[in-house]
Amino acid sequence: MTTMAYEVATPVFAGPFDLLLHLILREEVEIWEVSLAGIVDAYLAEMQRLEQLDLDVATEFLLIAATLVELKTRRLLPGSDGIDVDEELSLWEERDLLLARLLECKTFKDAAAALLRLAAAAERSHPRRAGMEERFLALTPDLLEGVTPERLRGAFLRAIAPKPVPRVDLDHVAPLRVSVGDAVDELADELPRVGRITFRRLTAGVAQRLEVIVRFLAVLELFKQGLVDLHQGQRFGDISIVWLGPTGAIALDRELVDSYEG
Amino acid sequence: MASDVERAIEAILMVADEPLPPDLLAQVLEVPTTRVVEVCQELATRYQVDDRGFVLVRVAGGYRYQSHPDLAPYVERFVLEGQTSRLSAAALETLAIVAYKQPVSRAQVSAIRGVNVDGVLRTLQHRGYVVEVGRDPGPGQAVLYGTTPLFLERLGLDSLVDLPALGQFVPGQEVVEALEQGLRSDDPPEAEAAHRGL
Amino acid sequence: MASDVERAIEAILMVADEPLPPDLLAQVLEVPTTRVVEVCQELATRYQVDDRGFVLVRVAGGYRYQSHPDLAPYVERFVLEGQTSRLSAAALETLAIVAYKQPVSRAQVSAIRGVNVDGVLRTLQHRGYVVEVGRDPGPGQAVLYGTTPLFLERLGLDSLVDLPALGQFVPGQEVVEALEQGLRSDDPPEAEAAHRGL
Repeated sequence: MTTMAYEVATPVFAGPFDLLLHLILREEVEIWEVSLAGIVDAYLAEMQRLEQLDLDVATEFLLIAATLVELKTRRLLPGSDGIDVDEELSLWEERDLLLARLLECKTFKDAAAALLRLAAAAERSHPRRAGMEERFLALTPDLLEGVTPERLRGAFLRAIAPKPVPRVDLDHVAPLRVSVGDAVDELADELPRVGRITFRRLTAGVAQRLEVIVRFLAVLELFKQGLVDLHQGQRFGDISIVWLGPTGAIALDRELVDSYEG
Repeated sequence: MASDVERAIEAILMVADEPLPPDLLAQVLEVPTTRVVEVCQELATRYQVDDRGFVLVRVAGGYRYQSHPDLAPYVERFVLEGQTSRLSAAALETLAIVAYKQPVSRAQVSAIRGVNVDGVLRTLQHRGYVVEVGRDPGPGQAVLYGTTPLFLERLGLDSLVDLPALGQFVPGQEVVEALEQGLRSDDPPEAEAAHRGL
Repeated sequence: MASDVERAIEAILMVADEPLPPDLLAQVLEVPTTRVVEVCQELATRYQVDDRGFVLVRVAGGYRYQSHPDLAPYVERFVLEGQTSRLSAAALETLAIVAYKQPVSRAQVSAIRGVNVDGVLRTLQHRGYVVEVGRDPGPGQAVLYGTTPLFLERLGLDSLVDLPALGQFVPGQEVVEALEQGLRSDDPPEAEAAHRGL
């Protein structure tokens, strides 16, 4: 029953919104210290801790991470004139969408807490279930009227027939083996040889959006570790990646690298 | 103002489904048995004076609430009219499982049906089709259920041996067990107490 | 002197094993439903005034006797199997979404929670809090889910109308601002101001 594993079993966070809500609202008291960069870092760090994610959840986490990273990138990369208004708008749209989903998630989180309080109050009372006194039992209608031994047999067979187990059909999903860790390794092998490359070219052969995101995260990871420099001629223009690290084999700080697999 | 012991006895008797011996109540409430007997008598008198539709009686060595004998005609009408006179498909399946797999525990029946069966089993017990027949010797000592002579009588059967054979299409024991296992692993410890709140 | 209707209702509720809808009582007693509701309210008040250890409540669309919440410590000593099994936070949030948005498809619930909810929904179905209530008429004919009377019983509610209004849980301005701030890609205004000030 592999489908049983599809519940997220993290002790604290039941999903990506949960985590994001926590990260943002935790900072509530020191609101001026809330920085998107901090949230992105904490988000990525938390993702690393999650082991055994199912594909749906992993994708959801990644998409949110990608949106956050996209937002963050605007701060990291040198801003300049020539802003593409459409790109700018669509980024704001995504941000607002994320905000709306976070608000909805928070609403039901608080509603759930209220239901729990109701249930706790209701639990303090116990219902009477004693039922019929003996003297009335003889009066009760014969519920078995019309039930033949054959019908009983039929009912038993129905009861023990294997129930269709809801199964998530993943056949239509191309087998993906994307991990940011692998992508980082790949890039650390490839980049010293090419020296300079654009992100567009780096991902030219990649069809899956998920894989593009993973590569993007890997590039950011290398940037964070000071192994590459990033340049962008204009906002939302092509990003060029320049290798800064040594040319030989390098020791990557694997601690920081997300290592789950999709 | 009613005393705590008085109110506690009312509360406990209200949720009990069989007569409660005074010494059991005394033990739970940590008061002498004589005090329990005294309070129960006072309560019974109070209900009478207040002209309530129920009475507190001592029966089979214990105390319990029951409907006032005066009101039997109304209760009878409720029993005859107010209750559905057919077993639901769910109830029939539950009864069938008890019949074919007896002695069987509530958890086992629940695992096979994939839903909580507490309410259905209670109805079947009230109707006299199912009884407790013993306890599982294993850990937990779960109550085991079986069918009654009334059940056989209503189905026109002489004995359980006369239940129709299940035939060749019955999934083997291992399939049933795998199924039970699967349902259990889905929701293992809660299954039994599931109806007890969130 | 208590009326016959009053006493008959008391008697019948005493032998019932689930909440009794007022129209069922009305039918058996041959009085208008409004009268039943009236009498039940009077009875409930009477028990309260008399400081009884039990209460008469309306829950899941019907009336029933239950122990007074004050006396939970005593009753729980008696009801040994009363161990509650709590639902996980994930299950509870899913349940809240189903409760407020029913009929709702699995995909809709999943979209709000941002995670796959198959397993959680199955657990809730298994526990009898959630059932399939129909199918989306649109393409795909997704199964739609809703809550059960058992869910209402566990929450001590009479009907879905009694759920706390969802509006009161919509995050306040300060939370919205905190979230907005958190997702803002520009420098926070304060930081900017501080910067300029220097």
